[in-house]
Amino acid sequence: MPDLGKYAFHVLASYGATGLVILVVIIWSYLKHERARKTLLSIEEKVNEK
Amino acid sequence: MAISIESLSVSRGGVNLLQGVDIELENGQAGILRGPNGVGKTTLLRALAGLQPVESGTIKCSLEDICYSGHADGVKPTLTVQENLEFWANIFGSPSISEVAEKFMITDLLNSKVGNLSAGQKRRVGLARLGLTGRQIWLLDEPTVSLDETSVKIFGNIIKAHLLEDGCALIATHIDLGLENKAQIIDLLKYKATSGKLSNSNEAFL
Amino acid sequence: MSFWEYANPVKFLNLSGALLPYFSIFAAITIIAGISWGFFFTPDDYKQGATVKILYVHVPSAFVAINAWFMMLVASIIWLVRRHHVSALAAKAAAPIGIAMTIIGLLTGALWGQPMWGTWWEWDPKLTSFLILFLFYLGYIILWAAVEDPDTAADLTSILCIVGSVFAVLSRYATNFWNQGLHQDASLSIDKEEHVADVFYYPLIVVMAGFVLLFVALVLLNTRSEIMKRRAGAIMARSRM
Amino acid sequence: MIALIIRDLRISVRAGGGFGLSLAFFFIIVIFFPFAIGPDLDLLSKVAPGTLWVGALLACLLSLERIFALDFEDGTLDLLATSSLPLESVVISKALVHWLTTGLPLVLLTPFFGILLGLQNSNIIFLIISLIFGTPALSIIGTFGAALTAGMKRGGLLLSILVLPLYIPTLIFGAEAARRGIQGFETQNSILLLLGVSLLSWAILPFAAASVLRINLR
Repeated sequence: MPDLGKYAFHVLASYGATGLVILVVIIWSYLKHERARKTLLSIEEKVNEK
Repeated sequence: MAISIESLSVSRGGVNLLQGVDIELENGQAGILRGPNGVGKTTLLRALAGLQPVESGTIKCSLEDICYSGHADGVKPTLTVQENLEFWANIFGSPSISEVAEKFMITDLLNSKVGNLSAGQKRRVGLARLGLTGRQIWLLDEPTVSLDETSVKIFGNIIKAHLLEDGCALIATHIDLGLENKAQIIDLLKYKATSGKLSNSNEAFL
Repeated sequence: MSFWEYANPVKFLNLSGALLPYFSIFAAITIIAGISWGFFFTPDDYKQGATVKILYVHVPSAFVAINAWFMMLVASIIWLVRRHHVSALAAKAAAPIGIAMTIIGLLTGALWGQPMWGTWWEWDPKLTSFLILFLFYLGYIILWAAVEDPDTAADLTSILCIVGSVFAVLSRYATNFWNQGLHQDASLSIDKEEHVADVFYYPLIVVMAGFVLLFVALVLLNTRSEIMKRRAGAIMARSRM
Repeated sequence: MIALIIRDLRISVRAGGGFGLSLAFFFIIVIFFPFAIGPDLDLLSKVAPGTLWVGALLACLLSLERIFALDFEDGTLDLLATSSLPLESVVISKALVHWLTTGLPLVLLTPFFGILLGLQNSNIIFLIISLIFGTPALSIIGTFGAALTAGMKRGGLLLSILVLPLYIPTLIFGAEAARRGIQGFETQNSILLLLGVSLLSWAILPFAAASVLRINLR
């Protein structure tokens, strides 16, 4: 761990904020993708049964 | 040939409504579009007027000859009848309002505000625009809505006169306008798209 | 075989499904490698001290924020010209990622600005134009959400994107003119990497590449979601008839 | 085109046409600023250019929704789109009418409002010049926004969110020109840039707005 001196808060907060936002976007995109995939699968199944 | 439509296909709301529509109208001839609600009468007329893209097929008739009249009248309630008609006359570059007003029996209404007219009178003002355009092909979507019996008869006569002057009209209506042998009844039900056909834009995802 | 073949939504689904894992893994590796290099193995700046490390998140996110809009512009034009659905949906998919990167750029900019300028917020032309970029993204996303018919929405947002680009560039010049860079600092400047010493520059390039890969992976993922939603809608519409 | 302009002007001055509403709104904004900031004329005269510019911008925004909404509802736009008048001309006419009924009266009333905010007579001229060059851009940009949201229910708020970012360059250059003039700096650059933004907007936006209208009509 490098010594960040008096700027430790700013540097770590920057990395933290970046990580957090990116994580939120990744999770959000992933959940949306899963939801879309499941809806599509269930609809395709229903149509095939008919 | 005034209008020539060949294997036209139109969609609304992502679903194909009509396909393979073939309509041919000569000058001096009227086409009456029939069919249940939602079959695509309005969509077809709007497509012909160039307001809506078509999916496939060809329409042969020049857009400059077309005069479209939809459900709404396009008249302003705060202006007088005269002012409303003057506006449309200027847009289409035709001079004489009084003649047209006479034809559509609204001469004595000219100075009243449209906002004070009854629905039927308002409709007549809206239709008077047809006479002002000086265009050959009238596309009319339910023109007789809120017209009483006498007004319908008058309107029927106006269309007849228009046909006699080599005009042409395509009308979506359930009412008999008394056009007799000049009218060609077109039942849109037989062009109804086969079940399960979507618009091109939706088909791309299948 | 033409590139445009993949404009077919179903083909695109198959291709993107195969590519997505690679992009995700490469993005993760590159970002972790670049960030570790920059964070642990670079010295402090003689002037800015340890805050220079914020460079490795601030610059890549700002870079992606701007270029995401540029990608949306290109995709919008392709949609308007060639009517490929994938293109329109890719533009839609990129917007949330762009706005997230803009937020990161603003947050890290403020966190960097506080020790350097002594204030969290400074109406510096660059920070201000990022705030404006944020507004443009917001309008674009809200317009997509407000229009029901997907093709109409795609058309309207595409034209908004083109017009917005013109006005975004104008705004950029306007902010420059309005506050003539009281705080121009080479290492703070996004488009002047050449002023950054090599020792900071190389890890920065790695992180930037990582962010671009991440952006591509997320756009692929979101475009897939959009395509699947449209496909589900189309199948529903067909079975309802 | 002239017929359309005359008709719209007529409608706007008739009862319920909305003429004067945005002026009243502008007036209220301007007198609310002293209430909020305090009666110190020195301070007020410093923020006057910005206040008047933001006020003008908001007053403009308020009247945008009317530009196409009524014509869309009563079918006039359908009929205009099928007439021989190109939609580009319709857009230009609409923007012109909007400017004549909103922008121009604002410019004419500015001297009066400037006095309320403690501006010297010699300084008001800069405000007037910047508003004369800037308000046409506000009108055409707003018309583009109105075309985008034509036919949308509850389009008003969306319209503001879409249009305000597009107003930024005009606001910055316009307010900058007024501020510089009042502080005695040279104003030529900012006025020219403001004029440039206006001309550019009038050159490209009629086409964008017309194509957007066509999309919304189908």
